[in-house]
Order: sequence, then structure tokens, then C-alpha cells
Amino acid sequence: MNFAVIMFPGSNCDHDMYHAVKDVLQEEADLVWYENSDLTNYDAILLPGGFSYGDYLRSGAVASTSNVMKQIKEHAAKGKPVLGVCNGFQILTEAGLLPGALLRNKKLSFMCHQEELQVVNNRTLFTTEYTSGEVVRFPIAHGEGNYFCDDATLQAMKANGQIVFTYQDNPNGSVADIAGISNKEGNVLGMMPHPERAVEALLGSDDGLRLFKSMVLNWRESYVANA
Amino acid sequence: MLQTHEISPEVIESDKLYKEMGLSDEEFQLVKTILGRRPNFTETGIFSVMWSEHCSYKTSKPLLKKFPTKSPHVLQGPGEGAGIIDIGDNQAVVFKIESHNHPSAVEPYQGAATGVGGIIRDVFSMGARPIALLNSLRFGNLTSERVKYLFSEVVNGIAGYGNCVGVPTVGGEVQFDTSYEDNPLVNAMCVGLINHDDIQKGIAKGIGNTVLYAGAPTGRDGIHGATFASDDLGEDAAKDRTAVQVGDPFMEKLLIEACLEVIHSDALIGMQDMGAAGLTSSASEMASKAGTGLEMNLDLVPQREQHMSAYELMLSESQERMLLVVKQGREQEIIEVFQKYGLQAVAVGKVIEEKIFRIKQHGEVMADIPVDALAEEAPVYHLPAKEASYYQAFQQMENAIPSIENHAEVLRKLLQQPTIASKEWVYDQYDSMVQTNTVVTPGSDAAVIRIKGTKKALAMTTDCNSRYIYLDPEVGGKIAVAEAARNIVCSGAKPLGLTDGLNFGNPTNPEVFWQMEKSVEGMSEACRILNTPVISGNVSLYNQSKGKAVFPTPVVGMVGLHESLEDITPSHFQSPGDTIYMIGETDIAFGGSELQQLVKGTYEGKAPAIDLQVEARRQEQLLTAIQEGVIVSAHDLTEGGLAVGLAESLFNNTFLGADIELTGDATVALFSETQSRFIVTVKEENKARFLDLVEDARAIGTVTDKQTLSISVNEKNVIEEEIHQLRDLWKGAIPCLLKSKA
Amino acid sequence: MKNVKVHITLKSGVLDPQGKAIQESLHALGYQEIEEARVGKVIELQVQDEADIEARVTEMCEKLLANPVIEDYRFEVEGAVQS
Amino acid sequence: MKNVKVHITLKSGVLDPQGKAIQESLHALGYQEIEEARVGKVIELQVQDEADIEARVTEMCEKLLANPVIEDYRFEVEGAVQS
Ligand SMILES: Nc1ncnc2c1ncn2[C@@H]1O[C@H](COP(=O)(O)OP(=O)(O)O)[C@@H](O)[C@H]1O
Ligand SMILES: [Mg+2]
Repeated sequence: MNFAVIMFPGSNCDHDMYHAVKDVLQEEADLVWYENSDLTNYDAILLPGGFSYGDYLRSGAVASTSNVMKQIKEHAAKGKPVLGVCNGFQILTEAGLLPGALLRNKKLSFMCHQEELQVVNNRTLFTTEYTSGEVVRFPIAHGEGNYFCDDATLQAMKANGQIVFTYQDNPNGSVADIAGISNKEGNVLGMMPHPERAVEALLGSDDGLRLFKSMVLNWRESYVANA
Repeated sequence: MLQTHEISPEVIESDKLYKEMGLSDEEFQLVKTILGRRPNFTETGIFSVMWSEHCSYKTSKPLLKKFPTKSPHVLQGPGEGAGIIDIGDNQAVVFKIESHNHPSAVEPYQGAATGVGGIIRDVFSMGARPIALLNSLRFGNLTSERVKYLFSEVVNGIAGYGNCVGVPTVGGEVQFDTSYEDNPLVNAMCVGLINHDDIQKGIAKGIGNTVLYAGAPTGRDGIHGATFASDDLGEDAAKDRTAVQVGDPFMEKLLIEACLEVIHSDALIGMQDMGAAGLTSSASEMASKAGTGLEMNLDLVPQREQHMSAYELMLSESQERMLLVVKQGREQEIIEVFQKYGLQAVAVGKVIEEKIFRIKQHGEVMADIPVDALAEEAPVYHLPAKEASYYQAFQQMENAIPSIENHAEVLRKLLQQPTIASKEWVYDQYDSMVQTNTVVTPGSDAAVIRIKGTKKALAMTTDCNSRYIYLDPEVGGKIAVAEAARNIVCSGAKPLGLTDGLNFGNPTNPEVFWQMEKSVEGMSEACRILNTPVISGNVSLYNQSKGKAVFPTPVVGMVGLHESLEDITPSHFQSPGDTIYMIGETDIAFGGSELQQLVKGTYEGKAPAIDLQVEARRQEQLLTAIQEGVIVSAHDLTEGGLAVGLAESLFNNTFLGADIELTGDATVALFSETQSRFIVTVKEENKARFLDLVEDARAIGTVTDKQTLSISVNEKNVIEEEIHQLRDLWKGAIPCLLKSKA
Repeated sequence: MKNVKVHITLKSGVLDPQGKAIQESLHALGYQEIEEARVGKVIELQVQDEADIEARVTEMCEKLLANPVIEDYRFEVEGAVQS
Repeated sequence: MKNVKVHITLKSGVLDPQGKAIQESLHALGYQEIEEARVGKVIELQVQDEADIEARVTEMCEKLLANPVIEDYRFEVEGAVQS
């Protein structure tokens, strides 16, 4: 499987994402600079964390207006997987690929530590290797991870199974303890916690590895099925 | 603010305007002799910043010579942006510490943020990828609103900058004491990783080569910041608006990537960041080091504001700027790399043969100064030292044991002392994991960063107990180095070397200078015996307000090497049944201790004694035992003594406790701050081997699954505390102080 | 050259943690009279003169300056209010 | 109840990275007419009626709302401007 890790000016988890996919998972991956990129040959697009454009104005806002977003939207429209982590999640909501928005953490400060998450929906392209209701440990590292959406949106997301991960002990004030959501079709996932920081036991958790493995297995299945 | 347009050389001399810029009468005369004429306004400014303590080390240079700086592994000692130590396999570690005390006192968020930005530039200007940040902070007591504001905003500023640039902040220390009330200390350390072939130097070699300016345009930020940093902090410091520099971590992130790409081009000759004294110091130092001269046209310098004078352009401390020297004719390929990242890079001058620093603006020569006069030939002062008046009195005092009724209650109180309490409130705000190398996150003795693609890792820590140094600068200086090394060894690494951040009061006060001299001597001796050369450092003087100096605070930033990931050792207890050993004997050592502060509200008496030979032997033996795999956990004993150390060892787990049996005086056994002690845990099957390897170890108890800390002394139970209650007190102390109203 | 001020506020119903923190600290400082505090942004633009400045600024707001999910905006072109 | 709007802006000459980023992204979106962008804050307070409201708000600004080292402030009490 061939992954594109998009680098925006100010992305800073791009190499971490690349390391997780390329060195740990041992799949094909490229770091792709946001300008003049051609994404047509990639099977999956990863939007890494960081502070694209310094997070000035609103986190993710400036990156969400860049040209590469058009290609990402096309890729997503084909049903291919797009994963946005942290700043990547913020970019996806700003770009309208996912509903809602991310506000400043309830306590206003940046926070970085391990959090326990519950896998609410294990039927997405990203979560089939988890069991439903399973509790996993991922690091969080954000100042603006307080997920917000209006009530109608929340009800619709619940009905569609779009809530993929929730916090066991909500650290930032997110509506309904939301840590990660998908689009209706289930091929675009945005989450504040960092699965790419949880792929080696040496660093405290390898629970995130199965997220990437799910992507690969599901891709193989559909690839083999279509072949 | 000084007027910046054309004040004549005559007026500068007659009205002694040079004094406002920080030059003494003698120094001004020396400038006249060097130039053979009176300096103009711009030149006076240039001399004053270059001859400030911050740039010239004019009063500390004689002391810095005492530090041992060499060892076979040292690739670059003090003198460049940062020092470098070989770690094998063509790799090396680069690090340095830097203070931003005065800017942080005025504008804590930006002061701290730009401090972080500056030290990162020091490291990547050497060609290294920054891989970790640490800091060392000192504030007054968390009871005044001002101190709470300074503390919160400094932490916020460090987080704001470090998190955005994507360099993990992995460790540090914070202490609180009245002496820092108006003059907080904010020292930031950056660690980088480099391949030997990528090492850059800040030199302007090759006559005719081009001087390239890269990064942010120049504004009026921080003009006179360097002299300001070398001056008493006046009562009206908050009004000194021009000294405030604002950082842009986003720009810095782009600058890191661009510079680390540029170093692979053979068109690059030299690179240096613009730190204190901005364009002036970077350009003149690059030329001075290369034995060349340099000519610059200020009309070409990117400018953020209008009508900037030569004086302002030369002295501005706008952030996120770099100066490069590039082969003549090959400018464009370098410029294009910066452009890819959306950064400006422009040719602003060239290297000349004449050893002159020549600045032009609007077709006129605004400065024409012999290069070496600014750097190497800056005046050096041998200031008088006088033993502090309190010292003999303290030395005469008996090593008394504070009288205590309830030891359990004292333990609970000690755990809530801000200096001992959990710093989670601080480090939770730092991204400590970005770059996915952080094996040991903040909260242990030393942080550990693995090196991808190898089986090695780096341990790092900052330490300095300034109370001991106040009581006895020489002994305290030894302890600072020894404690840092202890933290490195506990994590399973071998100490490689250190960077020092010397924070003191006004050096023209002979008692302050004595503190400086003695602590540097103590540190130097410890460096020699523990084999940790000083490879870089920073001096910050005039840390005082209302005439009173801060505690002498020479911070030690140390880095160590794990030869194998398997050696990485936690500082917390791991499993029930393990035997707890204490390495080292305990004597009566309460001078400068937390208990003394708690009981008496002051620090006095003798500092704890330290025997560096004993220290070195214990560290070596412990490290060997760790490398042989017989140690489960290791923690050094510092503030609050054994009882606090035991409690700390239990806070990371929710299911462990400890049963401890001690003898002797309970207060001494529990709370004495005797040096060179460790607590380690060992599995049953390794006990014999452990005792073969480590001489001074004595079993004091066992790790249990009871979740209580139970300590008896002379078979009488003196402490029986629930771990979760102790943990809540320890974790809650700082957040609670920050919330409470003064 | 025109000076344009774009005012961006959180929609009512969107929690404003920063405003709440300010209100709490004002109370702590003894300003009990504060019933509510909310924080908004002002983006001040210097814009070259052109005919359809208001249409253009509206576009900028929709595309970038405000996030319609959580924010409302209005702007003034040198005195003239436009929403 | 009075509505008070406190406007907080960076002092002139102080670097505004946020404004610069906004300007650049507006350019990237094709709005070349933008010569400058600067970002400020508005804190909107609901204040119980009292006699010395202006003196009190001035105090709040000095103590908490604005950072006098790098920021300027001015405020309006329901229409009446006060600086
Ligand atoms: N300013 C800070 N920044 C980051 N981490 C900190 C800071 N202050 C303390 N810590 C972390 O808290 C832990 C305990 O600090 P400290 O009590 O100073 O340890 P020690 O006495 O072993 O040197 C360390 O892991 C340290 O890295
Ligand atoms: Mg320690």
C-alpha cells in the first residue's frame, strides 16, 4: 500500500507519521510537499499534526485553503482513505471534509500525555483490527482539541456511526467525549490523539499500530476483491 | 529612548552619551584609541553591544578559563554557537544552554519564547537537527500575583514556541525562592544531533564571498537588548518597551528546515544565527573568527519598519534571522532553498581582505571599525573578589538536627513544597513526544531520547541547587555537577559533558564575584573528577533588583549516552517483591535543605559535604550494575532526602507500596540531604551480583503491593501513609497555589 | 487605500473557554460586576482601493477569515458598516 | 447592565506574525489588494450598572485584560468611547 504524508509549512509530525508507516509498518510511503504534488498514485493520504502556518488565524485554516486540498477531496470522493491527526484533523474540519470544529481546550492550555480512548466504531477502514468497545492508549498533544458541533450534527453522527473514538476521561471539553470522527462514508477519519506516536512499545504504547494495519488490510481486501 | 539620528561624535563625548549605551569612560577612551578618532553614533552603539558582558564575557572570561573543556570526544568546545561531543558511528551530539532572564522579567511570554527560539538557532546553525529542549527556571514564591503571572506566562511561552517548532521539551527544573521575586531566571537548553561531516562553523572565509541575510526582516525589536541584559533591572523595567522582542516559531520552523537543507550545499561557507546584538555580533564574529573583514550595505537588509537608522539596523534583535557566507557566484542556489520555504534570503555584503567591519547606508560609510577590536580585543576585567560576609558565620554553625514532632506530617508538607512538588502542571503543557524518540518523558531523573536507526539513546537533565551554592559556592558548585551526573547515571547512561548557565548578581560587587569564582572552581573540579568537560555555556549577570542579588545559580545542563536501549532504567519502583537498597551512608546535612526552610523559614549553615572521589566511584559502580542488567530502578536522593525519594519512586504506579526499615535518628534518616546517595531496586535473583558490584549498598526494605508507604525507624513505625493521598498532595500543590488568591 | 475592520465573534451557543477564564479572573480580582465576558477577534486590513471592495472582503471572510461553523463576522470599510 | 467593548491591539512596531500569515494567505488566495493585515482582540463585557464604570474598566484593562508592555487598549461603554 502506498501512503502519502502531506507536508505543509509548519507541519511537525510529518516525519513521525512517515516513520510509523514506512519503518514500523513497513509499507510504501512518501513525504509529499504540499505544493505541486500529484496524489493520484497514492492509496491513502495522511495529514500529520503540527502547526501548519503557525496555526495563526485558526488551527488548520490556512492549510485548508491550499490547492492540494482539491486533490485530497477528489481522493476522498473515490472512497479512498484519508487520515487527519491533530492538526490534520483540524485541517479536515476547516476544509469541510468532516463536520464540526476544534476549539481551544477547556482549560485553555496545551496538554501532552497518554490518554485512554474507547473504540466506538470498529467497522471503519481504520479500526477493523480493534474490537468494539476496546480501550486503547494514545498520546495527545494539542491546545485546540475541544471538538464542537451543533446538536443536529451530533445526532446525525451518532446515527451514522461516525463517532469512532471517545475519551475515557475527557481532557479538553469535547462534545460527547469525542476524540475522533469519520465522514458518513467512513473513509475519512480525523482524530486529535496521535496513533503514529503509539506504534512502538519502547515509547509507551503500540496500540496505534493496529490503526495503520487496519488501513492496509482493508485496502488489500478491496484491492484483491477488485482485482 | 536615545535619539537615533545624527548626534555628532563631539556631543557623544561631551555629553557622555556612551554611558547611556553602557560604555564606561575608560572603555570610551579605548574606543577612541582604537579608531584614532571619536566614534560616531552607530559605532558607539556597535562597541557598546559588542563590549557588553553578554557578548564579550568581559568579567567572566577569566573564570571561564578554569573549566576543563577538553577530552578525546569533544569535537567542539566553547566558542561556537554550541559545543559538540562525538557519540560514535559518525554521529555527534550538540548542545548549549542560554539565559533569557531580563526579557522574561519584562514580558514573560515573549521573553521565554524568544529564549527558546534563540537556543534552537544556536544548535541548528551548527548544522545539527534540534532533537530536544530543556529548561531551568527560578521564580519567587508562588504567593504573589506577579510571581504567579511570571511563572504561568514563562511556561506558556516555552510551550508556545517549542510545541510549534516541533522540538520536544523533555525536561527541566523549577525552583522557587524569595531571591528571585523580581528577577526570575529563564534558562533554555537545546540538544541536537549531527553527522560529523555536516558540522558548520560561523566563519566568513574567502575574500569576495557573499554575505547572505536569511529569515525575518529587521524591525526595531530589542534594540539595546544585549546591553539591557547586562544591566541592573531597574524599577521601571516594564517601561523599557523597545527591549521586547516577539518570536515567530512558525518562521523558525521553516528556517530550521531551510538551513538544514542548505548545509548539504558546498556553496555554503559559514552560517551563524543573529542572537544578542543581532547583525553586529554575527557579522563581526564571523569575520573575526576567519581573520577577514566584512562589508555590508544596510540598504539591502530586509526591513519591517520604515526609516530605520544604521544604529537600529545594526543593533536590532529581531528574531528568526540567520547570516550566511556563500561562495561568490553561487548565491542563487542557496536563495532558492530559502524561497522553497517561503523565506527571504538576500545578499547584503561581502567578505573583504582588510580586517575591517564596514557598514554602509544610503551611500555613506556609517561604521568603519577594526574587526578584532569588537571581538577578541574586547576589554577583559579581573574583578576583585571578597568572601561573602555571611560565609564564615555559616561555616561556624553546628550541623544541627531540626526538631520534629510528627514525621509523617513533615513528609506531607515537604511533598507540597513547590520546589519538591510535582511539576506536571509545567511539563504537561510541553509537547514532550514530537519526533517520536522520547523514551523517558518528563517526570524522571533524566529524560531519554533514542536515536533512530541505532541502539543508542541520549539522557539529559538540568540541575542546580542554588541554596547550597549560596551557603558555600565551592561545595555547591561541586554538588550541581555531581547531581546532574547522578541523574544521568540513574537513567542508565554515561555522562558525556555539560553546558553551564551562570546566573549571578552584579559582578562588580566583590562578594558576588567571589560567589562566581568559587562556584566555578567547585564545578571545574567536579567536571575533572567526573569526566564531564564543559563544551558550551552562557553567562547572565546583574540578576538582581532593588540592590539584592539572586542566589548564585550556575545551572548545569548535562547529556549522557546509553550504549544500548536495554540500559534505559526507570527512576520509579516497578514490581512487588523487589528489594530496595540505599547506596551511600546518611549523615546530618540540613544546611540549605527543604526541611530547614520548612522549620526555620531560612537557609543557613554549612552546605552538605561532598567527596567527589566517593561520588565518582558510586556512579561508576551503579552504572556498571545497570549495564549488567541487575538494577530494576534507580533514583538519586536530593531535596527532602530519603523519605521524599521513596515517595517519588511510588508515584508513577497505582498499585505499589514500600515497607522500609531504618535505624538511627529518624529525622536524619528520613530528611537529611546527604550527598552521593541513591535508591535502587533489585530482583531477588540478582542481589548477590549487585552487592558484588556496588560497595556502599544496604538493603532498607521491599517494594510491596499494598499501596502504602510504611517506614519504621529503630523498629518504631514513624510513617504509614496511603500512596494515593501523598500523590494527591504532591500533584495538587502547584495548581493549588496558582489558583489561590494572594 | 481603505481600512477594513473585520470583527469575528463566536456564535452564541458556542462555548468560549477564554471568555469564561477572563470572567473568572476578573471576579477573583474583585470585579464582581462582570456578568459575562466573551472574546472576539478583529482583523484590520489595509486594502487597495477598488470598486467591489465589499464583495471581495465578504469572499475573504467566507473563504478564510471566519469559520461559519463556530463564528459570525461583520466588517466596516472605513466607517461604513456592512454585515 | 452595560455592554463594554475592550479593543486590544499590538503596539505599533511590535511584530505580528499572525497578521503576516493572514496577509500572505490572502495573497495566495488571489487577494493581492491586501497591503497589510493586523490582528487584535475584542473582549466584550456585560457589566452591572455602577457609577464609576469607566474607572473600573480602565483598572481591569491595566491589571488583566491588556498587556501594557506590548499592547494598547481602548474601550467603549455602550456607544460612548473612552480611551
Ligand atoms: N521546567 C520543567 N520543564 C520540563 N520538565 C520539568 C521541569 N521542571 C521539572 N521537570 C521534570 O520534573 C521531574 C522532576 O524534576 P526535579 O525534581 O528537578 O528532578 P531531579 O531532582 O531528579 O533533578 C524531571 O523529570 C523534570 O524533567
Ligand atoms: Mg533526580
